[in-house]
Amino acid sequence: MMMAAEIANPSVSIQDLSLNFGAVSVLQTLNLDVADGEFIVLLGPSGCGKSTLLNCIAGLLDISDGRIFIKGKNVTWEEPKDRGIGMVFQSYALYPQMTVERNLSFGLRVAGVPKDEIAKRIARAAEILQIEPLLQRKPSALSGGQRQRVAIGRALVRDVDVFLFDEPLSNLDAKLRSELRVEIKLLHRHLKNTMIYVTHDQIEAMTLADRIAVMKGGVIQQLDAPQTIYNRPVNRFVAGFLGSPAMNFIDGRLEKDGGDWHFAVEDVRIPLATYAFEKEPAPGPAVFGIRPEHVAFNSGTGWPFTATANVEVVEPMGSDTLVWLKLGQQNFTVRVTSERTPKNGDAVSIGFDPLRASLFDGQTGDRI
Amino acid sequence: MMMAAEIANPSVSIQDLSLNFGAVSVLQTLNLDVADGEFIVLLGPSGCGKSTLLNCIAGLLDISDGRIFIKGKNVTWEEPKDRGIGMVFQSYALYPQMTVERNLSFGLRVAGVPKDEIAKRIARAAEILQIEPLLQRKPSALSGGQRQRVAIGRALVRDVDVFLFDEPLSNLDAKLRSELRVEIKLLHRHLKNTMIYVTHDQIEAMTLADRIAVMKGGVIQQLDAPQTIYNRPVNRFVAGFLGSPAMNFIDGRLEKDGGDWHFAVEDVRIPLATYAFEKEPAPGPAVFGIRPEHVAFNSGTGWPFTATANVEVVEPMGSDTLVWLKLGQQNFTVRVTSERTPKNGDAVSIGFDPLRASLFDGQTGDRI
Amino acid sequence: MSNSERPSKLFRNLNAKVASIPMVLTALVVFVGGTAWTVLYSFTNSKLLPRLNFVGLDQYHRLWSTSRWLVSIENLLIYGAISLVFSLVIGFLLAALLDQKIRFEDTFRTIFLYPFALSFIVTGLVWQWLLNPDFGVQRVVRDLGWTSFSFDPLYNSSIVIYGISIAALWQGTGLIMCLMLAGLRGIDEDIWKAARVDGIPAWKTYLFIVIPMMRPVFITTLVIIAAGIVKVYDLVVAQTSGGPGIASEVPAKYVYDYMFFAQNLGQGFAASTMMLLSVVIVIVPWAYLEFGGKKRG
Amino acid sequence: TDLEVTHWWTSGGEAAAVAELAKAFDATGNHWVDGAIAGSGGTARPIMISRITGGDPMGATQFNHGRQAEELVQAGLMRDLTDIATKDKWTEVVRPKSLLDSCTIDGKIYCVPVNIHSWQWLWLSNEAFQKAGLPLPKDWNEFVADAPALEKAGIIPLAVGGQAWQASGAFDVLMAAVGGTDTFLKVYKDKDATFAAGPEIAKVFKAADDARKMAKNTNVQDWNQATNLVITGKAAGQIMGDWAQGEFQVAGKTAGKDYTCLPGLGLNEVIATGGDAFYFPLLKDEAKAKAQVVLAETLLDPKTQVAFNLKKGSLPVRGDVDLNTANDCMKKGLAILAKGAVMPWTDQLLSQDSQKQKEDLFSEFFAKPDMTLEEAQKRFAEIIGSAD
Amino acid sequence: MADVASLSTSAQALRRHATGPSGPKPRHALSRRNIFLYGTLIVVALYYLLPLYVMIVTSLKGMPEIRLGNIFSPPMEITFEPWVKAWASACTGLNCDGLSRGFWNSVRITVPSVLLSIAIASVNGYALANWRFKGADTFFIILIVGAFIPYQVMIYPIVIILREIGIYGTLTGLVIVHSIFGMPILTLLFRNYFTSMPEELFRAARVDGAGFWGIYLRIMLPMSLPIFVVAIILQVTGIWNDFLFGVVYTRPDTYPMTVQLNNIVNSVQGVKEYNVNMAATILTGLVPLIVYFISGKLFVRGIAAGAVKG
Ligand SMILES: Nc1ncnc2c1ncn2[C@@H]1O[C@H](COP(=O)(O)OP(=O)(O)OP(=O)(O)O)[C@@H](O)[C@H]1O
Ligand SMILES: Nc1ncnc2c1ncn2[C@@H]1O[C@H](COP(=O)(O)OP(=O)(O)OP(=O)(O)O)[C@@H](O)[C@H]1O
Ligand SMILES: [Mg+2]
Ligand SMILES: [Mg+2]
Repeated sequence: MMMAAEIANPSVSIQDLSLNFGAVSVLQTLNLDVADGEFIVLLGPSGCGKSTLLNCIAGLLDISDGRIFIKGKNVTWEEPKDRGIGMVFQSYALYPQMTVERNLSFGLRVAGVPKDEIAKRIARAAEILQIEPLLQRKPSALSGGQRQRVAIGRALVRDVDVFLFDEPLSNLDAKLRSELRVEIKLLHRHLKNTMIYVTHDQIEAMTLADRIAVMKGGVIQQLDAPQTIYNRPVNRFVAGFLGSPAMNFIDGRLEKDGGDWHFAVEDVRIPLATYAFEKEPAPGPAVFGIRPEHVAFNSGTGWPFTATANVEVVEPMGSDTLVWLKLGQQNFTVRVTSERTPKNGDAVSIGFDPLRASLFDGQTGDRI
Repeated sequence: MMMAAEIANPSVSIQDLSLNFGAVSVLQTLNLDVADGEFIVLLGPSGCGKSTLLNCIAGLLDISDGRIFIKGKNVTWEEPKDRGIGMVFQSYALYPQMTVERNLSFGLRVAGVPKDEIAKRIARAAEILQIEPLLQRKPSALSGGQRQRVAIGRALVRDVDVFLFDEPLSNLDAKLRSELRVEIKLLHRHLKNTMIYVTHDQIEAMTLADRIAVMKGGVIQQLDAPQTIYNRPVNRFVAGFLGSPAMNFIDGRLEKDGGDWHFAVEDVRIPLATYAFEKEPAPGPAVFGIRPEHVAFNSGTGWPFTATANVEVVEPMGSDTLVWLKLGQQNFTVRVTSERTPKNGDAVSIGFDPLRASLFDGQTGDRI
Repeated sequence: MSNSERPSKLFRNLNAKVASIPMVLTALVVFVGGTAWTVLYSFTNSKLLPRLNFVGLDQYHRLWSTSRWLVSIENLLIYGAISLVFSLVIGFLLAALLDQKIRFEDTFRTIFLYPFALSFIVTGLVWQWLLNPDFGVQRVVRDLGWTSFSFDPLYNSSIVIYGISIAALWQGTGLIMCLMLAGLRGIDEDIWKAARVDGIPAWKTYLFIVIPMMRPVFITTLVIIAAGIVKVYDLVVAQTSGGPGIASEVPAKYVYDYMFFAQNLGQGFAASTMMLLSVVIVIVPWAYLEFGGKKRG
Repeated sequence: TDLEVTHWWTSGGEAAAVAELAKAFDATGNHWVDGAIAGSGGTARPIMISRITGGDPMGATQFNHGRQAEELVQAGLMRDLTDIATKDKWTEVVRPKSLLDSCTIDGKIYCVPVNIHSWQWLWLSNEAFQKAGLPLPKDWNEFVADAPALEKAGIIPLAVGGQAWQASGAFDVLMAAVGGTDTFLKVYKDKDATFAAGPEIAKVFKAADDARKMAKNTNVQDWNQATNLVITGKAAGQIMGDWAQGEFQVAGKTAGKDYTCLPGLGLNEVIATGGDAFYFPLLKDEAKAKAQVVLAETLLDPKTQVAFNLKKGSLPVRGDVDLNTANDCMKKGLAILAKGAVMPWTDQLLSQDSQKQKEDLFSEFFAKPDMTLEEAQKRFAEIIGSAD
Repeated sequence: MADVASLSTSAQALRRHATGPSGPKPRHALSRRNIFLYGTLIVVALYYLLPLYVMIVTSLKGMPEIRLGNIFSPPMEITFEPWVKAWASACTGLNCDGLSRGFWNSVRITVPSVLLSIAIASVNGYALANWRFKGADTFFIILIVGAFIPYQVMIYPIVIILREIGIYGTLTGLVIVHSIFGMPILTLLFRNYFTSMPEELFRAARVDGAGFWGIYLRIMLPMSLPIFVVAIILQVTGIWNDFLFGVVYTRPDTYPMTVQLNNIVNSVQGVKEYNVNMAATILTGLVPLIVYFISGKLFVRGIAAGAVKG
């Protein structure tokens, strides 16, 4: 596992955080430093503890051990409202019987902020989020995207340092989701706040994050920039979790053949001359992974590796096409542009460059 | 609107179907012929009447007018069980208190099929769907994908001619969805049943369908092969509905300039010499649409049209990258492979071939 | 092509219709029929036995000039207001307390709910006894030294209806608490979290956010309470028999007494009709809003 | 044959009395199935009537004789007993004759009177007066005069239970005692509303006002609990019918020594001939119909009459029975009866409807000290005016 | 962004030497909030328990002790005499067999009434929720309005109806009366519950060829435990506790326990025997109390499932 690099003046710093629900340990001595103005995405499968971690940061859950700093202040025992955070929930959690304006102002009024100050802040948030015409409506009269903006607005008016998002887009349909994704990205660029964003949608993670923390079972597996995670996943889990369709994995053995390393499966041998090893390799069981878009058809020569495979299913997806192949006993997916697609049952020749591939230890799953 | 071509021996034939809920008319004199063994996908936004249509075919809703034939038999007033259909629901609708086996056999037992015949059919279905080890479990002890398979199995054991699917994948996560999509595709190839499949997910529609029926407001807008619909949408709605990110639309005017038609917006003029007109064009307001993947960067010459635009947001999505531009006042999306991506704020030059574009009437939205 | 005819509408869902016969019969024969019969005979001067001897609105004139009826109506209003307000408030407060993730929640809930299992007769007896000034609470307190202490709500005309409500609340708030608790549990956790992040104190969250969100629960509860209020009878009989004097009379008892004690069915029916009328005026519009519309997509 | 008999005699003395009837009936080889309904006639009557009109009649049922069952008879639901009456010469044995008149409708006899109950008694606790250091009062007026002293001694002067009929009954007794028999009849028999609004009756209301003041500390509901207050000396007196006697007896008290009774409140020694009667619903079952005849005869049997009335504290309906075992108070009643000083009671004169209105009025009057006499009298006159 | 480690030492230092709050926020068992919370709950619970306590305590005292003592004081000498008397020998009129007879009558009335009323109401609710036919809503609304009609109003018409059918005074008649008056609220509960079940389940069963009864018996019933528990509790308490119908529509030999209780309590023979009355009261309430204690948890769940839907 690769842990976060040290950050000078972290906006949010989580130190040795543990959390148990009764006997169940959900988070184990977790460390995470978030730089000022950074957009961190927590990504992971359902139940891996993303929301739990976010709730700990917000102070909505009592932690079992560890410390949490926000802007250098130890907020471990602070009330949520005193932590300088704003939070946007998956269900938005708008107060249904209040107008948008009151939704935005409720927290401020309770905190006793003067009227004109409230008005000013709402005006500003409404302008940023372009919800001025909606201020007098009730949430039930808003579309999903508009509700989402109001939910963000509620965090916005509070003038906080850190924004926490818990799967804010997962209730929306695909189209709206992609639009709002861009909006959030623009908002972040505009506000320059620190943002911690939970999702299990890898597209969101890839497009939004400065850094992604991929989590599994309450542990951060990898914390890095999106392209790094995509291209050089630290272990098999991360490799498999990112990318749709998923990376192709081939179980086999790592062998040394003369001076050159090979990956051997059945009677196929993939030369690893171009592969950049993470650490000194050793012979033994290993997993070879290559992304569908890094495989090409009818490649003739020029590829370090080529093979012949049978087409099982062709899935045209509009802009490009997925081809599901059988390579020996192994399922294999290839992604190509829509122009050159084989047909079901065709035998095709494929090729790729192991430079683009990832190799994992057969036992631990760690990158080799 | 483009209606279905006549089909010789339709497996399912819907004639002048209308359905009202009280005063609300949900389906209006709808016609649809489905060929034997065909995989038809009903695609459309939420509330357009897809499920309603499916329920009419299944006999779960009383229609207001029209006729429904299945395998040449008028089943308009038949009970669902007598129509020779099987149905798979979005929530799977497995009977929670019965084991998988009893779930599968329920319909047969109700129909009084002999015991050994039931056992035989279940064995076959379980084999096809690879759920043999699950037969004695209750649905609550199954994963989403397994439940889905059991739900399909329930239709399978009934040996029906037509399978109806109502968004069978929409409750699953992205990964499982793409896997099960392939399974359904293979199943169809294996069984060769007629399948009618409702979804609002365009990827599913594109990858699964022999033909897609795009619906809006209870009316079939276009019924055609996926690629035809993708490349030559009959109207602006269909064009905008398919494709993610959505097609770029530019509002402007169609003008004749000498012998050549141009599309004019502000001071930009797009020459339409390469465009294949659907019908005789006439000058007037029009909408120009081009898909993000049909636009290229830094294209230099060679394109019939080029322009300069400002990069707003760059969204890396792993395999490729979305770039959101401002082209004059218009938002514009471009999809490129991940290798060559501009940065935020860059001014870039873009280019495309109007051959790939779609032109729509400014008023009616129909393809020109 | 074959052409099967559209089958008769009558026979679609035949089983459902057959199965609904008890409901339809009950609705038509008992509730509609019985009501119509009652209304019809309220215009007669039937005494012990119903007779179609029409006397126009005489029974109603007499009804509205009878002080006992007026007292009954007034009592019903007071009792209704008290039950409604207090059972809602107490029920909600208890539910809110129980919703604080406390220990022994089951035990507390059981304690608050058990009176609901007891009949009004039992409830009435027990409270009549507890409130009896000669050996109930008053006596106990006096024995402790406060000899001037006075607490005899069931024997004091001006407050007797409040005294009766004590028992009613004791018996009924448990159920209301249960309904409220179910409603509270139905509130999205995220709303609570959002409110905490906004720094809104718990009581304000309840007051301004949660309660308005529980509208449907409150409506259900309201209907249940209201149905109980109109029918209140046993409790009064068991505690005071309408006394002292006629200070705790209620309409249902008026109906019963005049139909059977006084053997003046016409008068009893007239009072019944007035009760039905008020019920119908309140309930029918509500029922139509609630159940008449299309509830399912 | 089993015969179900419904009644509302459930207090101690009453139950003992019913047991006598049951014993006598069982002795004839039949079986008395007891259908006691606790509460008062008000609770029990609706049930009885529902069952008769609902087509599930009992074998026999108690009513107060008078007008309570009038309509049931008119509807043809009750059995005509004229044959038995003529055979057994009821007209000769039943005394006073007015009792049988109450059972007669259109010349036919429909019920068997079993006792005479008179309301007009004032029961006094000797112990209470001793405690207050007062001599026993001779009549109502003296009693009223003693009230302040009794109160001072911590004794409730007059016990009036919370049940509505007690208040209303007490008023009627005052009317008969303070106003006199003629006044009573003028109001209740002639239903003279003008008279009821007049000064004669105002006097009665004045007396009722005294009673109301004397009773204000009674915190009991049931009549026998009120009686119990007198028995235990917590209250000095009670206006109650002769059935109260049964309670004194059950408590082992002796008339004259432990308690004293003043018929007619000591003012007007007349006995009202109210009382209980048994009615026989028309039955289809032959055997039961025969048993009904046996029961009817048993009820009027002299031995049964004696045994029953001794326990019940009421007077027998036959003049030819020997009652020398009767106690003091009962003998007083018998003497008055022998003198022929009888009058009808409200059960016989007023419909239940008017009775109920009267009960409502007086229960309110007794419970509400601030209700003025004028108002009460006005409403009383209205009830009399509309009575039937 | 990820500005790697120039000043990492300071962060490290922060980590090592941080002396601020760490770990779970300390919570005192006796915090002000807890004192208030549990204090209130306990006080209220005492209020709710008080009558039960008084009932039990009184039922275990002898009459002399009751007359002298304080109703709240525990019995000095525990006697079960009142219980025995209440159960076996308290008198109403001539019948001196206490509540025992009423108990069996109550059982005989309650069991069929509960079964029948729940059977009818659940089928009704199911038909209303899943097989909506024309006019069903109207009947349902009539039914709901019926829930508000005071029973007293309906006594007379029902006497007539029962008389016409010829079942007045029989157990059947009473069972039907209970079913009728239980119908509105139960139907509402079941309708709400079935409406909240996914309609797709119902549709799947129809495609599988199950009919009205097949779906009800094989699909819906097995899934409805919580609401059945609610219905059973409501009906058992309601019917067991019923007094009015029991007294009007039966005859003395089939009087239910409540009527017997009323008779015992109101048959004052001399002084009121409070201890016997209390014992009788507890005995009468015992059955619904037991039913309720056993299934209390399911009750709340069922309420949530059936009643609280808008
Ligand atoms: N209150 C609780 N009590 C016990 N276990 C809990 C509680 N809340 C969450 N958990 C467990 O903690 C784990 C992490 O939950 P969490 O909600 O953080 O997951 P997540 O990553 O947000 O998943 P999702 O993507 O589904 O939202 C899960 O296994 C869950 O079962
Ligand atoms: N029972 C009903 N009564 C009234 N209107 C209904 C009913 N069922 C559906 N509708 C309406 O009919 C229209 C079509 O509904 P339908 O369920 O077929 O949509 P859909 O295309 O399946 O949408 P989705 O993708 O959300 O499932 C909607 O506008 C809906 O509101
Ligand atoms: Mg989560
Ligand atoms: Mg749908």
